[in-house]
Amino acid sequence: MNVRRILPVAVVGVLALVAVEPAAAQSSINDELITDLNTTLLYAAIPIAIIVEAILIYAVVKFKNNDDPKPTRENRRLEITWTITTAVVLLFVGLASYQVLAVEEVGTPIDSEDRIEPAVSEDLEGAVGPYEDETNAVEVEVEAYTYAWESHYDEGAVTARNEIRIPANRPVYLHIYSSFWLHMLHVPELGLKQSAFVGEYNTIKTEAYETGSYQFYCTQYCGAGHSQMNGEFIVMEPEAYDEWLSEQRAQE
Amino acid sequence: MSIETDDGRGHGHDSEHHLPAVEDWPKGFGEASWWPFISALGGSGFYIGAALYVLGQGQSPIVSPVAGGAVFVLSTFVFLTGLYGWLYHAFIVDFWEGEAADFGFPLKLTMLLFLATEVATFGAGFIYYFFIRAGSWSDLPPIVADGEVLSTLVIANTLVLIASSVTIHYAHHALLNGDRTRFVRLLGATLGLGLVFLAGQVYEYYEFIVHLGFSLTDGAYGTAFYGLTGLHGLHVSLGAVLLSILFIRALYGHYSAEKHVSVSTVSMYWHFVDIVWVFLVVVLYVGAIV
Amino acid sequence: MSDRIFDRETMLDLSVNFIPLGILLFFVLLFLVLAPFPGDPLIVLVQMSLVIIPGIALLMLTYYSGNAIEGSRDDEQAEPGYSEADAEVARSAGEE
Amino acid sequence: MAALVGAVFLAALGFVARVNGWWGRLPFVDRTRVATDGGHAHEPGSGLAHKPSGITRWLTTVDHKDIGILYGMYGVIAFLWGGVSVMIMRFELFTAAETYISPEMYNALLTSHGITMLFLFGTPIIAAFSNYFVPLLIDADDMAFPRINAIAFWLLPPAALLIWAGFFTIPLDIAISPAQTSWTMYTPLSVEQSNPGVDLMLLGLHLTGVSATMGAINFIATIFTERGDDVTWANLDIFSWTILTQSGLILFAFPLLGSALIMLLLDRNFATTFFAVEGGGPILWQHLFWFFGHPEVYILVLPMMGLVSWILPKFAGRKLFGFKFVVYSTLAIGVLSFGVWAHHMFGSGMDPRIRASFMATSLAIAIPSAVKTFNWITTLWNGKVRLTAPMLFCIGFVANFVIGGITGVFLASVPVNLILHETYYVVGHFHYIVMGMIAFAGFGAIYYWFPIVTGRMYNRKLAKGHFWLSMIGVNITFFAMLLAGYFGMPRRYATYSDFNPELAPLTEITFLHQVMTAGAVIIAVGTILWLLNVVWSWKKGGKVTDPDPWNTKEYGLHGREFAWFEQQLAATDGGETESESAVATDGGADGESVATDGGSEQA
Repeated sequence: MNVRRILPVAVVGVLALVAVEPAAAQSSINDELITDLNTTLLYAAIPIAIIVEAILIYAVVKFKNNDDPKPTRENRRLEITWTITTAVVLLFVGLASYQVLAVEEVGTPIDSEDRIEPAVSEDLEGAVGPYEDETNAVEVEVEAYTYAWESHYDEGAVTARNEIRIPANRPVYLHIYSSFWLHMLHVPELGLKQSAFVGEYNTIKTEAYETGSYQFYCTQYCGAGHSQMNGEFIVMEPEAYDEWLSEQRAQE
Repeated sequence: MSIETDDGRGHGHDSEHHLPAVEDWPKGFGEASWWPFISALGGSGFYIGAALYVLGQGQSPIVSPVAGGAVFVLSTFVFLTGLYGWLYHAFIVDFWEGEAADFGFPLKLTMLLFLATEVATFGAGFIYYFFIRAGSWSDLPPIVADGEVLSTLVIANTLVLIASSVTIHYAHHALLNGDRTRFVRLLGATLGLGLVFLAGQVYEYYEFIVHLGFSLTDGAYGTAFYGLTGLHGLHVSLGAVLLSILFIRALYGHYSAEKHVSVSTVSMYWHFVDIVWVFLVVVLYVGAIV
Repeated sequence: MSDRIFDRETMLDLSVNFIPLGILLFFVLLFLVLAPFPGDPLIVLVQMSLVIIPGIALLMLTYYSGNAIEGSRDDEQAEPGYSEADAEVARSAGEE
Repeated sequence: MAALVGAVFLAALGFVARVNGWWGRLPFVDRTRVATDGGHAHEPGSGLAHKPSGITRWLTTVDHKDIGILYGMYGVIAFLWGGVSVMIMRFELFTAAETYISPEMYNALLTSHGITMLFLFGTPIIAAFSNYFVPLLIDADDMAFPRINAIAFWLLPPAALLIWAGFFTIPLDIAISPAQTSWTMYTPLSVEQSNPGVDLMLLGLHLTGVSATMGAINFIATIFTERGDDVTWANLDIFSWTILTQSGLILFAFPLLGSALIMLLLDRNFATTFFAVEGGGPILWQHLFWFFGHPEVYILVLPMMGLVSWILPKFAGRKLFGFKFVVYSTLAIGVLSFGVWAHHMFGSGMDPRIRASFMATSLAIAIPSAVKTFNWITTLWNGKVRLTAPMLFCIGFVANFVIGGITGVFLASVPVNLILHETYYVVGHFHYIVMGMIAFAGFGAIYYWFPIVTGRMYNRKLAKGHFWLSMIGVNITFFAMLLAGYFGMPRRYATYSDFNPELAPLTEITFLHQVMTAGAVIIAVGTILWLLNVVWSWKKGGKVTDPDPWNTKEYGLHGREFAWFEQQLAATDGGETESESAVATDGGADGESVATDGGSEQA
């Protein structure tokens, strides 16, 4: 009975997960790295889950009302074998994750000598600027409050509400902060996530590969308006972005 | 609070199965006692009182502002009644007939476990202090900037508390050596020193708040200072209550070289409070101005 | 032989805890060898302590619990949690 | 307010009184139980002197078994409260827009659901099992401190009233509404919501912490000092080992939470700066909360693993495979659980090196957890598996643990965590643990020990129906959550109609929400079956006269608690009609089992 139920669930699960994987080109470097890692882990996890569940079900079915039970005998070799096997799988998970984490788009950009001052409008700590040689880098400030998002460009010269625009194929630094309560920016399709704290900047970095629009959410529970706190994350052609920015600047 | 004072059993010597509460009220029911329910009622009354206090604050209080205080006082009475009945039946009613040192290990272990929870309780406060000390260590109140926070009073008070740890240690020793007079005297001295310490703390608060204008809401350091010293002060006060119970029982002739579990556990508690204070002085007073 | 802390049997029992310790050790080495981050001794210290302190705590607890369990081991005694009397009644029946 | 609290309290007392009256009508329950506590005074009725009658008995009891039952009743009431609140939420989420309840109400329910299930159901239901059975399993007379045991319980009802107070005041026209902080109570939200319902909840939570800490100290003292002569560390049963470890975790986790809660209260009411930006900041709350919060998960799950390790071998017909491995790995989990807290905060901008450390410890703690799964499966292997209701729940527990555990590894991996954190994936993962494991083990244990506690047998058909509905419901609901997480659905959203259908996968998310609601209904139906079964069987179920209702003697797996049960049956066995078989099996063991009764230690 168990088999009939669990196997289809597992198969549907695998198919669904494969369907979720964006088969086409990745939308950003973050997404590319994380999705690859996630897929790799799924390739290990799904078979392991299915095999262990199958062994469990097999054991239950096979030894149900078994006429010839055998008393338990300790088998330390078996114990140690599966402990080490588990450990090896987890080492592999850790190693793969650490390598991805070491990429500063996925980890966090860390301040160092060869970076320029971040271009931010608030007098707060924590922002990290681009490298000196990243001359085409773009810096955007993302401000969260109850219950909306504002994006600031050019050190606050241009502001947009509930939308964040970045150019494709250029390094982008998002300086995230909150002016009221705690929030969290989450753009699942670009693999971006960062808490917005009051009184400090947190910088994350990305480089988008594809133009397009994506939904972004607040994923830090923040009270009654939490479910309305989402908006549009727009990746534009670099030229279109520059054009938009100068238009906006002219209007201000 | 009273964890260290429960023996909870120990009067059923005539039966192989230990009935926990044979002497308790209602008498005659070996596994029934009103004291836990009454103590719990009093204990939760503190929380209800605090809740009513909160509801009594603000622009448009939901309940009368005195309700919280009233419930609190009432709960204290109920709680102490529960504790007294419990202690009385558990320990005192037939102190000399009870089994000696039978529960020494469980009670000492329990005190040790209780002190472990205290490490966690104090830990949260100290973690806050380390956070601000390592983080935005600015906007300091003048008394820190001038170094006034580490006054002669604090140093004297620290010495008083350390001395009280020494006296309780030797009091216990005297008891073990059968020197009751010395035991009672040193116990009294410990209690006295504890009270002097508390008075010193109250005086320090008075000086800080009234004369130097440094209060609980005085920035991050004010919060840490009053939070930690206040928490410690509560512990010393509880210790003083425990010492008073010991002292009164000692005056009534309780305790001997064989029966001294309460003395050991209270002594453990007192030493712990002392150690926390020394750490606190090093970190919070000295650590703030270096 | 006699100066070993535990006998071989016990060491094998304890291996279930040594393997996570091995993992922690692996990561300590990994962090030391593969450190693509700008140097900051304080952060590295915190990073290492966060792995090493739980490791030491685990080692100590494993040592003391191993001691307690082995110290009280007695081949005659009943199985954990089982009623000795009943197990004896049943032992003859169950073993075949 | 005072009048209200008083009224509710009286209502609760009345409820207990009614329940008590109802119990009083059960001849078995009263007679045997009372007699049992006479220990060696085996004449039924002679023990009556040890317990008052009526409600007084329940208010004054210091007997670990009675207190266990009280904890159980309390846990069940909390479970139903938490269940009803989540069903309201699930119906609301059936459609994307706001339909039945306001977002404020939704947030209040989600807060109440989380707090209730973790603090008012999870910890007390474990205390119910451990109070009743740990002293029996380790051959103790009672807990080390029976009075403290009673106090620890009696602190809980007022705590629940404080936590739920905001709901009780809804019909009244006063300015207290239920807290909407979510169970994590993140600052600044929890500091700046001016609703005094939050203060009441924090006070109530602190009270549950005091209660849990007192219980933990009591259990450690009991297991250290009250073991019978032939119970050594080497043959301490697995359930007591897990309770010992759990108590050790409580010892550090709950007092720390207690301090943090007080700090939060001070911040709310006395303008201190503990979690203000100029003080420790919101991040300090997160550190303190999760330093408690992650061990809390193990506080709930370790004893349940212990229960499964105890019950599953009984129906596999063979001993637990690798007993010592399970013991040592339990201890390892206990220690390591304090070193993994910040994996709940990977999105908060910590230095990647520090996140890597937390990833390392989180992966290390997965080993001792995984090992247990293999031990359970190997115990089944070559055994004689009997699919009774308790066994089904144990197997379901293991099956759910595989999914709940493996999905946890994804969350330990920092980069993957970044896309899954705070989405429904997390909700699905931990519900596989809390519902699929903790509640399952609880149900299994209730069925397994039902004969001991009530003297009657549950209805087997209903119990199997309960299992299958729960198993299917859990897997439908929580697997759908995992998928919704991969679609980016954030958790704690009262509505999802605000998404842009051009950008967000709204169709898929809506469909998955409907699947979740359908699954939740299935779980609810199963739970109702369980409730009916327990209530009905307690009153009317077939009496158990066989001291070995699970036929464990045949395999040499007769636990101490059933050996104790046998004595109780022997003591009260006066003229029961269907007791021939019981008498037959009693004979030989009687003399010896006296030695395993409470009191031999002091004899």
